Amino acid sequence: MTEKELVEFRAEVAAWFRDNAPDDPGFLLPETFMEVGTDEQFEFLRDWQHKVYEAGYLGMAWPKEYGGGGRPQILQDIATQEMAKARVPFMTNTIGLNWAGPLILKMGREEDKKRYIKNILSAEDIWCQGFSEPDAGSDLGNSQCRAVRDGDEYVLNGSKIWTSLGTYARHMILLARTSTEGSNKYAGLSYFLAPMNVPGIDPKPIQKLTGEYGFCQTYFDNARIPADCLMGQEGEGWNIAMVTLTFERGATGGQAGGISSMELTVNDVVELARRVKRNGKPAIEDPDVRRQLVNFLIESKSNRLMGVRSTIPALASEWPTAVMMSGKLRASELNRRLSRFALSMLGANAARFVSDEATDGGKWQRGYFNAFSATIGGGTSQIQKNIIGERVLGLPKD
Amino acid sequence: MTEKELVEFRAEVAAWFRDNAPDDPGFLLPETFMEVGTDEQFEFLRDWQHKVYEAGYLGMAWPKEYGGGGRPQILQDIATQEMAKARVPFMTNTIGLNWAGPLILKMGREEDKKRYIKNILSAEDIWCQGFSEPDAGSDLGNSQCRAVRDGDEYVLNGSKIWTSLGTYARHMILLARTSTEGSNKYAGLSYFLAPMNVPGIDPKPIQKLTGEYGFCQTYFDNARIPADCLMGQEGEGWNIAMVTLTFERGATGGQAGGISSMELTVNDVVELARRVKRNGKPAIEDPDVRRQLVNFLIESKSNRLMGVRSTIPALASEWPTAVMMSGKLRASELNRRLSRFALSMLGANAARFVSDEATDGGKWQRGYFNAFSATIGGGTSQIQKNIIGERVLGLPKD
Amino acid sequence: MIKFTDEQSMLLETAADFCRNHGPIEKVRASLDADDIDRGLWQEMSDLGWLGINVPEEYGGLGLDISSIVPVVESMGRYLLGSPYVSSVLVAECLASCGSDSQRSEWLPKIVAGTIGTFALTEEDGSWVLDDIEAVGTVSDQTLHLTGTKMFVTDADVADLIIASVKIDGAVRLVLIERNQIPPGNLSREVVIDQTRRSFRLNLDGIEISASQVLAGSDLKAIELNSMLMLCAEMSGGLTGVLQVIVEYLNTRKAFNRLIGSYQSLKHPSADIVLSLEAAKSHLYYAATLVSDGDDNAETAIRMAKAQASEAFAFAGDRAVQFHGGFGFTFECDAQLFLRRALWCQYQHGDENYHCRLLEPLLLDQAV
Amino acid sequence: MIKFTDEQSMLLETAADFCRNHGPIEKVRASLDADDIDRGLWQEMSDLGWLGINVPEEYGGLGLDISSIVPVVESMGRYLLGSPYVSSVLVAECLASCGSDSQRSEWLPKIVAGTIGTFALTEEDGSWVLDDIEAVGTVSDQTLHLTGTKMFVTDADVADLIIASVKIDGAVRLVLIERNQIPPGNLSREVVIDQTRRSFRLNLDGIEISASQVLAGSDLKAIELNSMLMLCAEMSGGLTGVLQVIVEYLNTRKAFNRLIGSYQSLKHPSADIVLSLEAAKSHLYYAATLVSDGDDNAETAIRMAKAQASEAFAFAGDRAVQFHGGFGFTFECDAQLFLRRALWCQYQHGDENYHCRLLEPLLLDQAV
Repeated sequence: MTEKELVEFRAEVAAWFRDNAPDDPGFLLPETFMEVGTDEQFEFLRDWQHKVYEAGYLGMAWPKEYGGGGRPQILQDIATQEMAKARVPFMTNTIGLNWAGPLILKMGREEDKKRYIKNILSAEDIWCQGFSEPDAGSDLGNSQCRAVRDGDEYVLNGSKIWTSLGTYARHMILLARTSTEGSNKYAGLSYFLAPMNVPGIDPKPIQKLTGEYGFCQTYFDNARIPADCLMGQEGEGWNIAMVTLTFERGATGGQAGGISSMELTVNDVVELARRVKRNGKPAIEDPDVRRQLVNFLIESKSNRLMGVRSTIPALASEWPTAVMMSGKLRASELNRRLSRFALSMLGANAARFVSDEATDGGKWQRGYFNAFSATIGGGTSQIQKNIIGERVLGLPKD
Repeated sequence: MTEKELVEFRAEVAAWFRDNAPDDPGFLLPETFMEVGTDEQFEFLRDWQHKVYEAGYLGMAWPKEYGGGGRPQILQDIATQEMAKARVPFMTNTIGLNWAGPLILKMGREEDKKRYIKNILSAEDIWCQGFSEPDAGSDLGNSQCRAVRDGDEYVLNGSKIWTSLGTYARHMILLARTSTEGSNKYAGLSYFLAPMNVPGIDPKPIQKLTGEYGFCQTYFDNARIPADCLMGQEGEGWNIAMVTLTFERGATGGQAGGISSMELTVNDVVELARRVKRNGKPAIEDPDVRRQLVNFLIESKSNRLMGVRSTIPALASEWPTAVMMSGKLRASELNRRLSRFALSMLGANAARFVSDEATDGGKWQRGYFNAFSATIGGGTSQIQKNIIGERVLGLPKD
Repeated sequence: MIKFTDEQSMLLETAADFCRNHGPIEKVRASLDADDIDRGLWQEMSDLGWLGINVPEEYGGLGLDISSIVPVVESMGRYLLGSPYVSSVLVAECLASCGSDSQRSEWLPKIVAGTIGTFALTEEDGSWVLDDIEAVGTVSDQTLHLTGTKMFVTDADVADLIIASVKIDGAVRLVLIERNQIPPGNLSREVVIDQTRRSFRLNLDGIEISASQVLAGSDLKAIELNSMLMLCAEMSGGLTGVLQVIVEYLNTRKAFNRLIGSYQSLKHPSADIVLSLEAAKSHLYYAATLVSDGDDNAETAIRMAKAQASEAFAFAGDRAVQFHGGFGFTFECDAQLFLRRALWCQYQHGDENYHCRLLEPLLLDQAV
Repeated sequence: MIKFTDEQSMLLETAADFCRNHGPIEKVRASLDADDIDRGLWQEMSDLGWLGINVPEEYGGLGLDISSIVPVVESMGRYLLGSPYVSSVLVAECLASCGSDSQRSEWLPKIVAGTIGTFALTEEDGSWVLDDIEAVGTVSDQTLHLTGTKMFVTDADVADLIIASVKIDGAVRLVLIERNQIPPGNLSREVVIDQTRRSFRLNLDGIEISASQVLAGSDLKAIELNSMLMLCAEMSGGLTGVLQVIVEYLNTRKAFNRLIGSYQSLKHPSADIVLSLEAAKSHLYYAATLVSDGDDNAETAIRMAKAQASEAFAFAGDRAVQFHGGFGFTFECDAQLFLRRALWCQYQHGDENYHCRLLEPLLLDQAV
């Protein structure tokens, strides 16, 4: 496509989002798919994703025959960028769009692609994820949830935790143990595209530290799922999970596109500083606030520039994997500190919580609490630093 | 003694130090006994200690029969306080006054007391310390330096490191291995009051990161010392070393008194901020400097108040050993950060080093570099935090 | 430099026992966002005489100074107890110093007996400068007509008297509002971060009080400093509580086959936290001593204590959540209770940045 | 957003090889506080054409812009090489933009051929504001009489020309002082923290130059920003160097029977350092790109880069000493060489506090 066509397309998308951005629903929206805690929030977000898909701005580069747009990836990238700029709500079927969908397109059977892809895009079928377990810690290899073959079914027993959208999901990507033998703990794991509406599968909402909901612990009690839910072969679960995680990290392409969270930027906080008062004066005039904002602006600029620079091979550092391996650590810790800092600009009103009287409905306080989901989930920040020390710098293991 | 007598005594001491404080020698003095790097520094400091002892303000509470003052400890405490207030140079024979002397008084033989104590006070005999070894890390139990009994002598082989005043010392408190057998590595260690002027003992100055000297590595090459240098029995070395270390930590009384370093205080840095320019303006007017100074003032106040509060049993926290176990960590890290910060107030002149053109002759730059001796020596700050985590909080070992 | 009398020791011991007994965390959880205060707890406190500790003997109190309350409040903070205790005690302190003879005679004996008092000082912009207000009292005849809105009025629904700040003829004055003078509908519950607090918005519009309900004095600084001393006590106790939660988990939970407390990335920050607790406790009792002595440096000591503890407790709360991993992200984990308490305390009467800036002239611009 | 041409890539590769070959640490150590620069090294740099990279082609240079120097200086920083390279290149840049035709024709070809240039800008109070000076030039007839004192004039003893800032008729102007115009005794060596630097105090009193030696322009800001870009390049290289030293030691030294790199208290700060290096390198090449593009945001990018790298490199140097334990405390350990370099770079042209304050209006007070 020509540069001109791209520019025109960008303008078209921008206009569409400007014209179609949903009105304020009158309740505080979640900022990521992990924070969908009420039916009204869920329905609002599902409808919005559906509308974006219908407009053609989601899954644009996915194959046409399965419901995608069949167009160049660059168009989806532009649409995603404009979606972010327009600051509209995120695409709520995140697990489907970014994990399950790309995986099915890459490794799934033809029938899976036909069956699942379109409904992932339209938000008709919500997907959830069943990797973590309550007592397994950060190592997925410790998964104990069992799947035992019985005729043309698998019988599931055990539980999975941090299942976001668990109560709304129709399918789950599930890592379960089909064997306790094998050369190592990874060998007995298998991967399933499991239905959720089956007797014996029970997602129980977990109350978060915010007091809200958004995650479940999903219990399996002799739940029977069809044997053809197995993806690949028995025992290949670990490898397929690793492929899935590369989609999570965004290291490879293939996702449907669309924003998956309302990313908090430093500019949002600068904007907040302009309109709130800390101690009777605009926060932006407070010397401590100013200094902190500059530090945050430098830090977020660092993160953006790292991504750019690391794509230029001649400018790689002596530790070329550092940027890639640290993305989650940098983003999640910045987000935690940034939302924490935003609070401090509110003076005494920092001590409010989600309510009409709170600044922006309490999103800053809630945002700080929710920020821990990323500094903890997917390997805590402490584990991330170990990984950087060991895999990037080559330091010895603990 | 009455309160009135104490007040009078304090005035008398203050007056003496005011009248007798030595003139600026024309060269930059060291700030601790570990930094004595030149003969002129050493001689100046030795003479000064001698003068203070002659005036009666050192070892005041040590027994009269060995050269002490035989007076109440409170008087020495007052004298030490006034010495600190007068900001006169420190008492350079630190190992003798604070480690070897108290140890000999507590555990030594009568003949040792008679032989050593007075000359420790008068600085006639300088003492040094031989505990650490180059490859032993922080665990003294790994000491390899050998002492083999041969008739009425011990034959020493090996080396000790961080021997301050090594080239000036007449005696060393030495931890050496008399046996490689025994139930554990600590059992084979013995303790010596060793002479330094013996063939085969060779203290070689180590150049510090400042470029100056102050420590030695002391080599023992078939050096023969009299067998009666052994303190206690063979194999008791570890225990005696532990007693010595309690004197180092100042946890028990018994030291001769007198200041052993020119302690850097936050007030010194505030005073510096008043008289130097950072970027053309008095540093004290710079908002970042002001904020930092307040933080340091709070931190140093914390340290002082902790010491006071921890003596009130009713106000002990649930971790009552925290204050005592953290003294070195808190003081040494504050000192490192404080001297580092002081540098930053000097603008471009921060980049000078010891010379006439540097602010205060370069003591701030040198002070920062020398500050690492305490964050590293005697167990690094990292080890100190382990100790607090494990022994104070009861967390598991690494 | 730090004084602690036998009397205070005894009080501390009683308070520690009392709060331990009343402070199992299940009880605290049951009280979150409750419609009423724990009346039984309140009665017991009153029976113990705690509401009269700082009330002059002539009004039935013990006649000790406000700093004697510190060990009691610290113990409450340790177990996250919520009650109108601090506000009532501070109201008594304010009445004793700023009230008229008749106001003192009327109210102090009642407070000793369990009458609840609270303050209405903060306004919508959340300013920590107490005389930076817009509420107004207009006198006509002997009646004072109030207008304006107050925020963060704790336990306002159960308070028998509320001391509010309003501008009368341009000057900030304190007025005493009685419960029956507040029209229904003028109070609305606020959602605050610390769910052990019961906080209200008080609309002053339409409230009319007698001109005799204006307090003689209006020492806002005394209110600020006394409140801060109490917050420091709560924070010192809270730091102890949260560190216990951390240490217990670090000694129980395993990851990669090791107790997580063995990892330096958790162990070392925990060491930092215990040292910050030791500092907070020390600043607290030093400040209490200076207050008790009427020392001019009490302001400096209190602001230092508030700045240090605010930062330390908020850090500890944040790390407590993080160190609990996935469990830390749940409402069920107690770490969040302490984090919420820490944030409340930090943003009442000014955070560390605010106080450090106020300390600059006190510490740096005077002759050394 | 970040551009890096093939030309620059080739230069980087050559520079990296060259500096690696000239940079064994023993050679650097031998050069500390040396009486003369390494003449052989200088000749080789000159032979490689490095002194003409940013000199217009008409004067024998390559005609590239100053940002093309960045990879060369970064490589030098990596191995702690010391030389008058940066000052000479910056003098050429300054002459090219501020010099008269005749000044350019006279000096630029010489610099390309190896003539050494340096600046005399800073004065005794160490101010980073370059027009905050007291040195004066007084014109009488066609002679300019200079008075005042300059500090941190690097390699002044071997420089053939020194560009100094002085006030003439109240305005800050740049003047070009030739080596033979400096009376003996007007130069004295300074003791500076980075021993790879050869720094001098220049007494201007008694120096007389021709009025034609005043530069036409006096763009101090360009000098400041270009110098800072070079400092950022040195710091990015230095961060790489010091991290290598740290990693090597952490993978070799044991304590309590474990390699010390296995302890999280050393491993995690090392992870922080590598991320700060990645950031520094990214800010550096972004700033270089904007400089090359003549983008208005170059100032912001350079100040950000300087602030970030100053803090990061100084932190890394400090930790490098600490992590080496007892060995770190010795002159023999290379950690101190990097720490000293870091402190020099941090305090030339302003540290992070200085630049962050200057960034405030640039970043916060404009329309979003």
